[in-house]
Amino acid sequence: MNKIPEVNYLNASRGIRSWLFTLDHKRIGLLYLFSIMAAFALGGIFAILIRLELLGPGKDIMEARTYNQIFTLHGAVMIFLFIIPSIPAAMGNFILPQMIGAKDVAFPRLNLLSWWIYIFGAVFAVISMSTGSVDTGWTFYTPYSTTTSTSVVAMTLGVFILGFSSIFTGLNFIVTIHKMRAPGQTWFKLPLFVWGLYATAIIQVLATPVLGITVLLLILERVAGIGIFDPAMGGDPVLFQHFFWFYSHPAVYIMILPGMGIISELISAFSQKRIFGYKAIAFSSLAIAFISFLVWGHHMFVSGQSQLASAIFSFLTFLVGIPSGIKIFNWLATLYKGKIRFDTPMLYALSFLFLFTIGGLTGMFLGTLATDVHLHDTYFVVAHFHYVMVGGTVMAFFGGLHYWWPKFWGRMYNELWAKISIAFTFVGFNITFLSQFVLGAKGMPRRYYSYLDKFQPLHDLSSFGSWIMAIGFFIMAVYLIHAVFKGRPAGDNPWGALTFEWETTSPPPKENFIETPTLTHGPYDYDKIVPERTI
Amino acid sequence: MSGHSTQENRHIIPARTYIAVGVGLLLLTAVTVGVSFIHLEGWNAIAAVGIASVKALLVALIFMHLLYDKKIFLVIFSTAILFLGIFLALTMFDILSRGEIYPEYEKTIEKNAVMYKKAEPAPAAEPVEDSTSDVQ
Amino acid sequence: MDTTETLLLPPGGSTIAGDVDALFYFIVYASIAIFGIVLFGIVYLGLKYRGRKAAADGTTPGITHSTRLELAWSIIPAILVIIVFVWGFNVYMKMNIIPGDVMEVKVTAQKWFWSFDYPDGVNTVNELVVPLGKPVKLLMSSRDVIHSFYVPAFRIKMDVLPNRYTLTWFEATAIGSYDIMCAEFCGDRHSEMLGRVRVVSEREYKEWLESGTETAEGATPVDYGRALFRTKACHTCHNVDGTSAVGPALNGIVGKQRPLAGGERVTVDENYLRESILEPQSSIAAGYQPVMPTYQGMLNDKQVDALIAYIKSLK
Amino acid sequence: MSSGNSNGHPAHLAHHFSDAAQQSESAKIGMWIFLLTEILLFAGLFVAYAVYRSANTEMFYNAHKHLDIHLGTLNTIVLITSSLTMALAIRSIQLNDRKKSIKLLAATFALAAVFLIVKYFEYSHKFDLGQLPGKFYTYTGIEGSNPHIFFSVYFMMTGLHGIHVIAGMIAISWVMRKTIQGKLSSEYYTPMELTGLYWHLVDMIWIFLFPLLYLIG
Repeated sequence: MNKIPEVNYLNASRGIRSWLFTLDHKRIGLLYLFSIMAAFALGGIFAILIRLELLGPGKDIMEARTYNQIFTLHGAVMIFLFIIPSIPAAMGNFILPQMIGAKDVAFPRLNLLSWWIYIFGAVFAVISMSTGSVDTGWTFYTPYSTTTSTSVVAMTLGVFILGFSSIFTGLNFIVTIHKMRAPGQTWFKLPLFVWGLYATAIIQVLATPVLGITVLLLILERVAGIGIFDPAMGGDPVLFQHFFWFYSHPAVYIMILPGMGIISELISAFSQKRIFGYKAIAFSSLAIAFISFLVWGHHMFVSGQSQLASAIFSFLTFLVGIPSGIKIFNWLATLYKGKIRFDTPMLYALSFLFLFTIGGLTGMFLGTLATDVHLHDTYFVVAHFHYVMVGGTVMAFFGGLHYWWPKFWGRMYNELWAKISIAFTFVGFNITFLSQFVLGAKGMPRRYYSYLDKFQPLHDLSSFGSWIMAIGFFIMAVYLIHAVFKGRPAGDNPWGALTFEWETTSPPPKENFIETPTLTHGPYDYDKIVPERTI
Repeated sequence: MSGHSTQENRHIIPARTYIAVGVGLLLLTAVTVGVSFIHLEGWNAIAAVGIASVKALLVALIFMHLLYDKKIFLVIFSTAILFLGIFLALTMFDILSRGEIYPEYEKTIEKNAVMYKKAEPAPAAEPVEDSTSDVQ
Repeated sequence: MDTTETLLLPPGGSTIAGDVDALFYFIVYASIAIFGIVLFGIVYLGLKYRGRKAAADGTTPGITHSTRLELAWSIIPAILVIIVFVWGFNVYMKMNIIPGDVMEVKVTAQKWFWSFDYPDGVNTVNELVVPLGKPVKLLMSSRDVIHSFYVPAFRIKMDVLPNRYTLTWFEATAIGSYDIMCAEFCGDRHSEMLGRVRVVSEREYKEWLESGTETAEGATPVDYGRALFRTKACHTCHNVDGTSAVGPALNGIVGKQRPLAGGERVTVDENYLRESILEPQSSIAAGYQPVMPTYQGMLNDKQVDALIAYIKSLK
Repeated sequence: MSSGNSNGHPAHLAHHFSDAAQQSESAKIGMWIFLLTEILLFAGLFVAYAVYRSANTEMFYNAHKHLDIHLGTLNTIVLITSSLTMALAIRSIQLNDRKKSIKLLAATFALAAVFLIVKYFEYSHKFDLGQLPGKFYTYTGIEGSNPHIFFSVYFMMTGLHGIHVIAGMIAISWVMRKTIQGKLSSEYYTPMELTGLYWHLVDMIWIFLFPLLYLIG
């Protein structure tokens, strides 16, 4: 029978201070995890409220102003407080040093600081919510954001601060991956999750400062009328969109790239098979990271941007599809002749393949100049990015959460309830957002409080789906929390995986490994080694 | 690894080199100020940015040791410059090519910001004739 | 051209709609094909290799990569996306090149209505009347924030910016009435910033131009005012049933004392109403935002009188 | 690798690094990435500058004449010299000449202070004239449309740079303290090296700001 190791990072020291001021990357990872899950719950409540209001045209449960604030908060909370830090800062923090056989990240103090900055930024977001909230949409387009009476300054200050949290995490990870790898672990023996985090970190440090200066200029525009973004002061509102999307488009890849990394781990581990096309997957992450900086103008085809610039951005946008396609097909090829098991994390990985493919393909409609004119700023866009962000990133995040949950706590969750939960989530998600593709194509603009009567059946279907999805997430919360206290011990390597983090105990000791580890096999050597599953 | 070599890659540059670079930077400053007084049409901006780039490169390569240190630092620095360039180039491309298809895209309607209006006397309110619905 | 509603798209009503729709459905079919391959891969491979007995020692084959396969699934999608890009670019250029013989209408967007100025001085609000088969060029600008002029049936959309002109054009191919929507978030009543494009025959269009947008003749001032209250979009911000909206309700206010934002009180009379229509910023009712646009230049005296008569008639 | 840290484990080596070389190189990579983020922070302002200069070439030309080219040149000389003294200070500590290093750091600090004092006089002159950014602009002597934008750009660029100068002075005084306390030597001088990198970047940004703002041809 498996036992929880007597000495581990969870009981190494006790008391609230030992958590809040810990320098242990695993505890910081968990602090992040709790924070982002709180944000996810909050954002989820906003989402349900949005769908309730849209049950019928006209007023259902709230005023237009309130509705505008709710969808803004849904976007801002989900993006800045949940999805951007979700995989890198929460899961990456916990797993990355173990995957490369290090005792910690390169700068543990900076790591703790980044969490505190995250909390500090979140406080500003809460201040904004309690002092009139924001109704601009998470994009803060000028001149609406410079003229609205809502508390834009507090929210954008929060975003500015959160940016530093993201930068510090990225900086820390780049240095960690460069300098902290265990002896024998060369670049091409790194697990692909590490490659994903590396590509993500590069985007974080390159793009986030531009977000910083953008919101700073926005605040100055509001406070001092500097005339950069506000047309009334001689500024150019389209320039704001350039600034904003120079960050926010790459930010989409901050969200998806680490998710793709997790999928590589899951597909390989649950097929017990060497990953197909390792180098292609690794380099496609870097390629995506690079190209992501060249395509921001595809958000601006109808914004008054020059048509020639639109054409160039459209062309560059299509380039990003190619490395993404390579990844999808390489994962499929990994399944071939594997020893496939459908444990919950694998179900999440396959859901990812299903949903992300839809998300990626619908991106073609939006990258194409002529069709985007009709679809821009409609529910088609809303559905597209939810397929990528929820169907992609969130599925990968929960896949990783289930995969590493026994690593975090040494205990297993209930497999049956986990499968029931993902069934609800998967079905509910598709009902919610497939109907939105149709809504958008039929001409339903986004950010509408009310709508034409003819759209009502599809809106109601979408709202119905959101409830099913919510049930799925609720079940998950219950069995995961239950597992932390009452789950049966999982053993050191529950899934029989070969990456480095499974070489140590679950949960690991304070410095990850009892002895300095040495790499004896690659992360995917399933053709040489048959690891034993401990559950 | 020898036990006491704690500061790796210790390339000590002669003081002469530093001072020569410092003097070079000051001379280039003199040149750039001088050039700014000569009227060279559009070339002034190019000269100014060109000289500044040479100066910045001297600082980066010698003062910041990029020439002597591991190449990774040079890669990081170049990456920053590359992405600054991408940001600048693609944004400016939009700004400069807006009038290519519709000339109306280039101009603003009011040249001056609203704050300059207060100074001028407000134009007398003149209701525009509505020729359609007036039935005499 | 294409006027029937298809599975995914609304009925098309402009010369470019057919081109856009053809491309749209090409991408739909291409996507379904690719998605089919991926889905088949997941299901087939998943079922076939599920819990499979591996080699005697339990290992799985060490397939590292296959250059030929990987090239195949890089190059084939690359060709597809190049086709889609070039096709999309061509249609986009067609959407952006305005034909020579064109009728120009000026569009002004503001919170939360559209106003259309015809070359011969006709002004309409939230209703764009155009003749069939004539290309119409829209020269657009905004008075406040960014709006976006969107006619789903024509497959056109263009942001409308403050202090700058943007353009779009269309040529309607079927008589009928089509929705105009605002597609860029612009505030509280964003979703009610709706209008109609009415496509009529050349003859009807001429008649409409000559008769004017509203017929004052024969109508009482109150009826005329009631019509204006809708066509000039007053109703998007003011209710007449006693409930407040963006602006205060307008029924039963004449003769009453009202508090202003500055603290003083005024009696609502004709002068106050006139001032509020033409210079709305000069006295703001307490509890409301100063968001009302000026109607200076959009209404003539007669129309202002009619509106006042209508407001006075409201109980 | 080197697990024999217990023997002569230097005080400045953190527990999770295996040796000092790994630690100092990690710190330097971290610093360079931080400098990269600084460059991209300023990138936004450079783009804003380029956009508005191209749109208002005449106004920018007219407005720049109101900047004092003498003070600008003086400040350029001051900052370049301070960069030189900073580089020499690091060289001295590499040679274990702590006293000289402290003197050179003090010179760097003093030059930074001179820069700020000159900047203060420039700023206060503009404040007096009403050449202020954005809606606070009240000066009337500049031809061309929207001169307040030039001063917005000027104050944002030099202001953000000025904040970096102040941060640099704090960092310099911090390493000076460490050097005086004898914590830095030719064996370990990473903090001074990182401060130097930062200070050179501040200098480098000014090298661009000076011609862009003061020397528009």
